[in-house]
Amino acid sequence: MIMSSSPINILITDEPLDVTNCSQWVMAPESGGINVFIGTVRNATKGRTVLRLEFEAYQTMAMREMEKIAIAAFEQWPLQKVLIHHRTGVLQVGEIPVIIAVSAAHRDAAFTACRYIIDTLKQTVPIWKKEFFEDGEVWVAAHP
Amino acid sequence: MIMSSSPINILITDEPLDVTNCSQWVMAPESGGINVFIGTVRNATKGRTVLRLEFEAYQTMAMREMEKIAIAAFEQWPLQKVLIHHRTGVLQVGEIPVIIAVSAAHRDAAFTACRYIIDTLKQTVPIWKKEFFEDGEVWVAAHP
Amino acid sequence: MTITVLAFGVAKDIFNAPSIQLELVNDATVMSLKYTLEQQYPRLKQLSSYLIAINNEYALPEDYIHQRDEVAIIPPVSGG
Amino acid sequence: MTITVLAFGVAKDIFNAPSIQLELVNDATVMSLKYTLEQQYPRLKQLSSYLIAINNEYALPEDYIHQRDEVAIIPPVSGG
Repeated sequence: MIMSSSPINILITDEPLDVTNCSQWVMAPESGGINVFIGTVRNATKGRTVLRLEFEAYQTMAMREMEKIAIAAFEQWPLQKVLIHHRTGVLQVGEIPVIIAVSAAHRDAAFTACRYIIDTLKQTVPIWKKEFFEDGEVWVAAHP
Repeated sequence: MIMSSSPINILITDEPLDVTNCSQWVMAPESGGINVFIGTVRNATKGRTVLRLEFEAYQTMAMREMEKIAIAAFEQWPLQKVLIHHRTGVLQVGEIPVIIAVSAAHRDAAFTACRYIIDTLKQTVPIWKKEFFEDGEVWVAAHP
Repeated sequence: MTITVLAFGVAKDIFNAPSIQLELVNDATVMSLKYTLEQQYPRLKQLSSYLIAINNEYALPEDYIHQRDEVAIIPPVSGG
Repeated sequence: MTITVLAFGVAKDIFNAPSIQLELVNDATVMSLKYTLEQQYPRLKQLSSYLIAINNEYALPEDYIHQRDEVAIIPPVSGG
């Protein structure tokens, strides 16, 4: 994690993520709006029951890619603080793999940047998700 | 507040709002994404230092208008749960006047609906904000 | 008929009260209510705009006001 | 030269190991690395796509690989 004096807070951990900590970290007296995206493990995908997920990260590179995304967001919108936390390991239905929190003076920047960050994270950050079903398991997006 | 078996949770209160409670309330096993908007009291507006804010609501009508917005969101996007909490009374810089939380199977609906709800709330819900400056106070948007 | 008009935000300051009593003809419209209000409280005309709510719903200028309706003056909202 | 290739996700399953050793000519390109990998692990060709990272950065097909670089195979990501 980057020091809290930085406006960027990046974390990859196998511990549960904390929504309260994340939203409090991005709060600032100059901020009027905070947008938070919380990913949660869904109980089904394409109609199949999901039992649990497992997330694996290429830790060093994933941290760098997440930091790049945060910096790119600061370059595009007037933001106060950006937080990106991702969990690894086995997660049950309802648990939280990812939290993104963005504060800004105005809500438009907070919403737009938060959406940009999760969309870009899903495209570029080297983290992989395995879905466990009753009759097998599969690495998501691996095969056509 | 509407019963928790409802997918809609509306509240106007003079007690502090609770981000954790709000985000937990919208979580559902069928949800993959939660978007939360947290309004916070900013320390300045148009370059003037803000000391504190005061929010006043036409309580009965504001509850109805907030519920209308939640229902309209459900009609437009595939959502799981919608929560709209608004605080009234005197708020200091950094405190939270509004929390909106939306859960959905997919993040696109959660983001879009959350944005729609805060934008519409600011246009239609009978709640008024007074800004306190060092040299006076003003009801926001009252005069051209 | 006498109706009570609830006031919020800047309208409460203009009335110097959270509500006022107003004498109207039976089945007056929202338009005539606004005209009567502005005669008695000219500062209302300085608002950027304001609406009337009847029974917790935004009303149109041509809507009628009845004896026991809950009537409220809604200055430009600024919640959120 | 001998390089170590780190593997993640489905690539780890294909290698049946979190990393493998690979013999490459000096200053091989990413393109030639992928060719060599696919000769030894034909199942890689069944992936919808995969990229190579050198020293924690996505590499282009024409980039060179040097002796002590940290090389990793990056199957389609699915975090978030």
